[in-house]
Amino acid sequence: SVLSGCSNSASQAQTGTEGQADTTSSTKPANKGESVVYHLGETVNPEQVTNFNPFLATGNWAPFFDYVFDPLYYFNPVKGELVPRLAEGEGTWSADNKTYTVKLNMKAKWQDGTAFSIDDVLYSFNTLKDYKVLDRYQLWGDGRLQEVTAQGSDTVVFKLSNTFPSLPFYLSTVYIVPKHQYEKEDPSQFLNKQPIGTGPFQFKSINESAIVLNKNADYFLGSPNIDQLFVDRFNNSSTLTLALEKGDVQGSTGTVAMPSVPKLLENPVNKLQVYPGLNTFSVIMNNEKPGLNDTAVRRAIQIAIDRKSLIEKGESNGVFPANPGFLSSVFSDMADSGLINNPSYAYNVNEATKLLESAGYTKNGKGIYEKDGKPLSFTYHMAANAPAQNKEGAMITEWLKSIGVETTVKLVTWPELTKLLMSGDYELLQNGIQTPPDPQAQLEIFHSKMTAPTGENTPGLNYMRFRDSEVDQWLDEASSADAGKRKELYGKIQSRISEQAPVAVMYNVGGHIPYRVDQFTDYNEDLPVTSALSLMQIKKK
Amino acid sequence: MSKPLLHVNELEKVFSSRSMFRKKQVHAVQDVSFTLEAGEVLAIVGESGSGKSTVARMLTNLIPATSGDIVYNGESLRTNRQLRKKLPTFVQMIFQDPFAALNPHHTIGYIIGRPLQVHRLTQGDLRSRVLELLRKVGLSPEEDFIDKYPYQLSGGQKQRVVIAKVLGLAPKVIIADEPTSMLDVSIGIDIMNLLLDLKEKENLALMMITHNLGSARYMADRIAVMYAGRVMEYGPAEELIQNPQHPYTKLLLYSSPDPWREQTEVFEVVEAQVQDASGACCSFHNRCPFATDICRTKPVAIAQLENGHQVRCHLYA
Amino acid sequence: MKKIVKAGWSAFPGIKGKMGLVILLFFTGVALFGTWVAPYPKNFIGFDSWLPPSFGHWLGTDSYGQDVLSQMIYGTRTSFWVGILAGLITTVIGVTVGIVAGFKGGWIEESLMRIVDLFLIIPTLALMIILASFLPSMGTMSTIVIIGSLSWLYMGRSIRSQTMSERQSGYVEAARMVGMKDSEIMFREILPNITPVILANLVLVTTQAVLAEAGLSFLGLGDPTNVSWGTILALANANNAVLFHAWWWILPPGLAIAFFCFGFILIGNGILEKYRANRGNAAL
Amino acid sequence: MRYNSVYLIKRIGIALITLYVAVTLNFLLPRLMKGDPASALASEKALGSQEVADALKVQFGLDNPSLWYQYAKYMKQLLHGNLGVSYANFPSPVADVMLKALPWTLGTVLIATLLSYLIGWLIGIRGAWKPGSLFDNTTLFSSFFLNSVPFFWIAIIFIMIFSFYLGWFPLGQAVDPAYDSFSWLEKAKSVVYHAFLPVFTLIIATLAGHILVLRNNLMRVLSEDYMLLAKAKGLRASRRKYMYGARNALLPSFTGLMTSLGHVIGGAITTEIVFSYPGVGLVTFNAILNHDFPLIQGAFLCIAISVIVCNLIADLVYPLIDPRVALN
Amino acid sequence: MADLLQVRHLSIEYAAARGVVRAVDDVTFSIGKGEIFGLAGESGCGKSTTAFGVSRLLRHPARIAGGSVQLDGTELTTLSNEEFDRLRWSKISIVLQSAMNNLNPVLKICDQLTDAILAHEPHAGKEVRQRAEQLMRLVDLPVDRLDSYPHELSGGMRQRVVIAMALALQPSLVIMDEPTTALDVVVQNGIIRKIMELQKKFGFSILFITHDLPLMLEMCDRIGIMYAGKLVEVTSREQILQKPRHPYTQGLLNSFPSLSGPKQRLSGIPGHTPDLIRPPAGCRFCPRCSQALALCETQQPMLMQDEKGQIACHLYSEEGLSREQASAACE
Ligand SMILES: Nc1ncnc2c1ncn2[C@@H]1O[C@H](COP(=O)(O)OP(=O)(O)OP(=O)(O)O)[C@@H](O)[C@H]1O
Ligand SMILES: Nc1ncnc2c1ncn2[C@@H]1O[C@H](COP(=O)(O)OP(=O)(O)OP(=O)(O)O)[C@@H](O)[C@H]1O
Ligand SMILES: [Mg+2]
Ligand SMILES: [Mg+2]
Repeated sequence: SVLSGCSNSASQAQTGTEGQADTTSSTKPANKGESVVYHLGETVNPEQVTNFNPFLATGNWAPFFDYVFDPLYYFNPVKGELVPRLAEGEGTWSADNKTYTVKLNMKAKWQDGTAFSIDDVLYSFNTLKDYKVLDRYQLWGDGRLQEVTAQGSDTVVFKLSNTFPSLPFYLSTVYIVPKHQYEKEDPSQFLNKQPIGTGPFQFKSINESAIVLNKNADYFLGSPNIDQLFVDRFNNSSTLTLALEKGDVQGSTGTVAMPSVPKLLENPVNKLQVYPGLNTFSVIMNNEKPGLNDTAVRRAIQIAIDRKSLIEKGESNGVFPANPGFLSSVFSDMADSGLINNPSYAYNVNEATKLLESAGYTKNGKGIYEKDGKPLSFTYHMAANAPAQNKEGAMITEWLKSIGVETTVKLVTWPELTKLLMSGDYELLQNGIQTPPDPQAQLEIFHSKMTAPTGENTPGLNYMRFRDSEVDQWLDEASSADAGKRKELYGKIQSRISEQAPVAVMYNVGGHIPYRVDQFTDYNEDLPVTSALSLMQIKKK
Repeated sequence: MSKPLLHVNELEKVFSSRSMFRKKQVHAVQDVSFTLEAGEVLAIVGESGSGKSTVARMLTNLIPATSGDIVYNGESLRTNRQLRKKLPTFVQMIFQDPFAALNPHHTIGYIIGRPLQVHRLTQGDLRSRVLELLRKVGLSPEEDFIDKYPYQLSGGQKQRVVIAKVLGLAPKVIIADEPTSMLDVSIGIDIMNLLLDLKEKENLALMMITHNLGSARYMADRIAVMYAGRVMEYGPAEELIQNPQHPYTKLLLYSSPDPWREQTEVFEVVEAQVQDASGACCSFHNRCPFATDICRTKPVAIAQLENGHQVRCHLYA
Repeated sequence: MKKIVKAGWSAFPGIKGKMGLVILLFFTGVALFGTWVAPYPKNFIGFDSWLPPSFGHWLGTDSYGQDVLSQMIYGTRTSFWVGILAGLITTVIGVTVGIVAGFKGGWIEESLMRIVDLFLIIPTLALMIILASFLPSMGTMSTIVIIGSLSWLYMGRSIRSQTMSERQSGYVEAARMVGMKDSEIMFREILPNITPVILANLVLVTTQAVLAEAGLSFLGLGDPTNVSWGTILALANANNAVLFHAWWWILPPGLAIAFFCFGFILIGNGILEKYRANRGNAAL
Repeated sequence: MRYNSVYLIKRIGIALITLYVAVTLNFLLPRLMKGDPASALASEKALGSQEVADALKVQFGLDNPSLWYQYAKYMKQLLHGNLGVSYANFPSPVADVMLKALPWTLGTVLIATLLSYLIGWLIGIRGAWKPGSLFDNTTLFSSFFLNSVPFFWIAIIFIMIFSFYLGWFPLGQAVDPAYDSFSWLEKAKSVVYHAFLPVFTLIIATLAGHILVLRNNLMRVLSEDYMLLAKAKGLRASRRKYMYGARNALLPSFTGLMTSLGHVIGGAITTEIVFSYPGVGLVTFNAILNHDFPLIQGAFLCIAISVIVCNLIADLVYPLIDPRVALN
Repeated sequence: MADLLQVRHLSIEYAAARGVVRAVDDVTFSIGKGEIFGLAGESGCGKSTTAFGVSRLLRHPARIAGGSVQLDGTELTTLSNEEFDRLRWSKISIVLQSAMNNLNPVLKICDQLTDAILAHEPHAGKEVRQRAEQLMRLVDLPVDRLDSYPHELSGGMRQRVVIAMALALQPSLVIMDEPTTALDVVVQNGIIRKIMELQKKFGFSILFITHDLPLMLEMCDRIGIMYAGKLVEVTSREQILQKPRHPYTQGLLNSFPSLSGPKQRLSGIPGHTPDLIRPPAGCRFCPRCSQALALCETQQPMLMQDEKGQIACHLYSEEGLSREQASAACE
């Protein structure tokens, strides 16, 4: 009852302006006293938002938490750096690099009026320790966090069992929840229908078409300029794009049909923010399968894929070409950007066939390369229900055919696709690989501890079943090295990866955020423009 | 006397339509007995639904009898599997509707020849045997007919084809279930004449089902009158027609139009629903102008009159 | 030769049947000889994207820079064969189940029909997806098998009721009387008599198969490496042809599907009408 | 009283048995799919962590692989009206997810089917009454053509014309985003406004079938002797058309209507996708793609129940339309 | 005798796929007031078509190709539909063959009896139910059956209902097209007796169509025999009973095995009816006629009136007779 009473009072403050918002169209210029409404379009299936519990991996729409809750740090994918939210500035490492101390911004306040305290932070992190299933980024696993304690009333101390330089990145994955609301519930089952956060927007209501958020005028980083944020829900990107073009929505946090981008941009009020992300779209190869265990074959496959055409035709240049050394260019200081344009990893059919021929493969009657009577013929798995992706797959298999590699295409549902990846029951598989916001984590998908023999489930993301003892060693070393050393090691790893080609990378799917500038200005383009921090700042024209 | 060609003893048929919750039973035929000799014609008459066709279908093993015995040449159909297998070459049936009885997709030659093949009855030339059969039933010129399709024939010709097909299997007994009722009278009489001739020539036993007393008289040596699944009266044809004993037979005769007959007394017709044969009383009692209390309460036995004339009526008990 | 053509022509009854035949012949021609007719090779992606119709590209180009007309022509072949083959598979299963159930009666019929009823309750699409995961690959052949093996339900019912009414016919009883085996009665006596019904059904299931293929492709469950009307439409939708006002990418596949099926339905209706007129029987 | 009790009991009995078998099949079918939802989730949301996957398995009740165990559990839950917990929307109960989607689908599908049936009926009757007339031929040909057009294509074309070019209707969704702050009248208006195009699409897509069925049935009835006698009696054309003709043609098409109703729900998938409409079809499709067993079961159950209920309704309404039915 | 119905040179054609079927060809006859007129002949000879032509119930693809039909002096073929609708049932009513399909299965008996009355006397109101009850009593059916549906009655009862219905407006002509063919003899007998009783009571005329010559001979006053679309003989019952004249009539009579009299071999009529699309050039019965003359093959006989009735046969025409005599003389 405390809870609802408070939220009532919070919304009462809005009611005066709300009434007007309903009667006047939001397309009219903002006058004084009229509420300013921002419509954000999203592809969220209507059934998909059934809880507002940031601990849960399912049944919610993740970007929501960015608006309503605060983590200690926000990972800015545009710059690849951390932005303090509940933390006050950067944390400090102890000398042995095993303790990380973060000072909290105590101006923060829960949206129900309760004071924010350090207990909330401790509670949030300890919940992950207590409920294994919620610790999705393994903060407590693998000899990482040992203890999270308070130092005074405004400082949190993270104690590690081993050195773990990436910890600050991982802190950005944890939203701080109000202990006073959560302690009465089982956090792994809590649906949190009336979420209370510290964030710049507060939850008002949800219906079949939208999630409605009000501004949090008391937000400790400043009150947002817009009064209401509508998250309009569509279930497919086509309709969303049309809505954007018509001006029904002003922006979107993500999915838009890429081929429609050029058309959108013909209209000068539409803009597109593009930044590389953490998802690398690739043709994943099972390095243990006969044929694919031959580096020459993998290399040939890698350079048989015309990434430029793919990005131009399939993605309308809305994505970034991927780094053959795998590290995403988000981490611009660590990534070896030279590899991206290195001609030896670029599309080259002649080179590909030469590679195969010098590895002892000969063309058989059907025009397929074979060695010892075994033709290079592979299954090629793709996700069902993704026609545009499948079209790209069709283009790729066509290219593979042109270098004498035969494929049998199979579409499978999402769970089946992951099942195949984990068990290794595949040869070629087209999918994205998504990693945590941390260069180390991104490269660790090639660590042999992250894999298992074909037939067994992998413990981590090394679905390629790639094993290279030197890479392992470099990775282990980098995990506790300082920044300079790490950069050097990562460089070595990247060049090894690109030579060995355990996976044929294509492009980084990060953000391609379309937004309109006809009614709102002051988007912060150093951040994703539709992130909470940017939307706080926008103004009605 | 040796074994009769066909002997039927206390034949009974109960149709039970089993639905999920209730069993419904229809006593279609009960306590039917008769014998049939070679060269003899038996007519079964009775109104619609009296069980005539059911008897025929049991005789030809199209449906199994519920109880009772069908004995061909001393061999029981119920117990003798061998007999059941070769039954088609022993007894054959001619159906009511010649228009439906011929598969429109086969030629006359195929229709007549196929049964011969099924039973491996021809060693020699199938075609010549078919031609011979066609000639037998008076379809000439035979060569014209053999490659025709049923739709090219008139009703009477179709019925002749059916007869030819049946004859091919050289059965000893032919059952004709209302073979003329779908045909025009002028053509029907032709078919009846043909059947009579064939009976003479091949020494067949013929069982003729009809609801026309006139046709029965025309064809048969003996007549059985059925009502509600039972034989009500059975006897030599002429005697039964001229001197009917059972009230139901009298009613039938009275109702059959015959402009030449001298006016007889008006028969009091009682209209009522036909009763099931299972009743423990005379099933005709509710339509019988002569019914007494005993008819309503006691089952009737068969009374034997002279000349093998039998009646199932309390009036003769 | 002339005779055959003439006989073939008159086998398609009525104005409708003949119209249907003409439509179908057109598509058959495209399907069989399309490879030579198509202006550009299959999956050739070298042109500019989103070109409106012009002399170079009668139906413009799509978002990938493929010539839509060429895609349509190659798509005809896929859709054509999916329709024909899946239709045949459906027919074989439907006819077998229908005739056996209708002729045998009793528990065989009961159980077959209950199975049909149950399958009718579960959305076919779901069954198709489940079945798809058991097939070795998602090629056109798989689509055919999936559609063929799951769309016989209505046909089975219809054939069954037709068989049941045929079973009452004198000639079936006569065949039994003569001692023919059940299999012979079913397939040599009854089958030819319900051919028009089968044909009419065949036509229907063929159109259903074409539509099902389009539906599967639209839901992203079709064969992505092959071009079919369904995949063209699915891509047009996924890549927002509406936004580009690219009607030349949306209209042709839909119209092609519609006209193709229309041709079949006309033929089927012609056959049925003739059959009914011959029999005075509308219970199909 | 037209019903006899045996008829009633039998119909309800059949419905219940079918329901039981359907429920069992619902349990089995999703489990035939390859792939394991817990691992998939772990892979997608938790870096493929085996620990998380195992923990999820426990939560989903998939830790005991015995089918019998799962079946017993499923049936027990079902008897308590519990449809389980959706995997993809964990920890929300399936019932919640379904209940949110069901009204939208039922509303659109019911209204569309009834309207389309009614319109189809009127057109069919008019056509059959004067076979070969201009009206008859036009409707016949258009029906053949409409019957050949894919649902989703019609939907796309409608969106293109009515929503995008003309802007008469919304691009999709079921209600206005600001729905929550509307008065009830505005809410109703908003619902109708958003449902218009989907319903219209469904009507157009199913209309042809109804026209053809009704026309055929009526043609058959018109050749019956009692129609001739009715004419000989000098009855007005309208009475002959409706009381003698249409009423007798109604029964077979009514069966069709009822069986199709359930199927339209299943077939609404593509329409709902194109219109971003939050219905059962969409939920089902996503559930299948996510291998969300409980949700698939829930969705199938909804569809199965609606088919069975429709059939039952058909069975119970038959005797009212056709007095001959109650007899057997 | 005052003729109620006069049919003159009536021809009716069906436009079939193979060609035009002239199912009724130049048929002329008349029915007197209170007369029972029978129309007999083999299947397909055009009996029903004639009846439907008279009552204007022909369905596509049939059409009247010529001739006139007059009822009580009114020409029926040229009346407008509305005018004819007013005549229907009040002047001409009809009873069709199959008892099963004559009644609308979904309407109660009462509704079907009364809607004919209401269609012609819209103001009948409450009284209409009483009239329905009267009609039921007329045909000896219990009044409570009015609230039954057709399927709840037996075939005989249904046919009685139809007969009652036909008498609802006391028409002057009732057409009965094989009203008892589908029924058992016993039931048929009851219905025929009822019809004759009612006819005596109300004095309407009947056009009675049947295959069953003996039945017809029991009830009809005058009989027309049709063959292949032509009326070949019209004559009184007594005449036929005594001595049928037309070879076809003789053949028909010789096809019914009788119940009385000596048992004798019957011969029927050999052959079958001709294809009406291409009928024989001369007399249509010629190919099956045992007494055919040379003339019969080429020339159609005219329907001629003499003291014994009308007949169309060369054996009875002067021309035919003279030739016969001539040929006899030659021998
Ligand atoms: N397969 C069946 N199932 C249930 N009842 C049946 C079946 N076949 C016949 N009957 C019933 O058995 C009774 C006798 O039928 P049957 O066909 O033998 O009569 P019938 O004397 O041949 O009549 P008709 O003269 O009309 O041919 C009828 O009441 C009929 O309803
Ligand atoms: N719709 C039609 N199309 C073509 N010919 C027809 C049609 N209906 C009837 N006929 C033909 O018209 C002729 C006369 O038919 P009609 O029904 O009048 O005969 P009928 O004497 O009443 O026969 P039945 O005794 O069998 O009732 C028949 O030869 C028939 O082939
Ligand atoms: Mg019978
Ligand atoms: Mg007739």
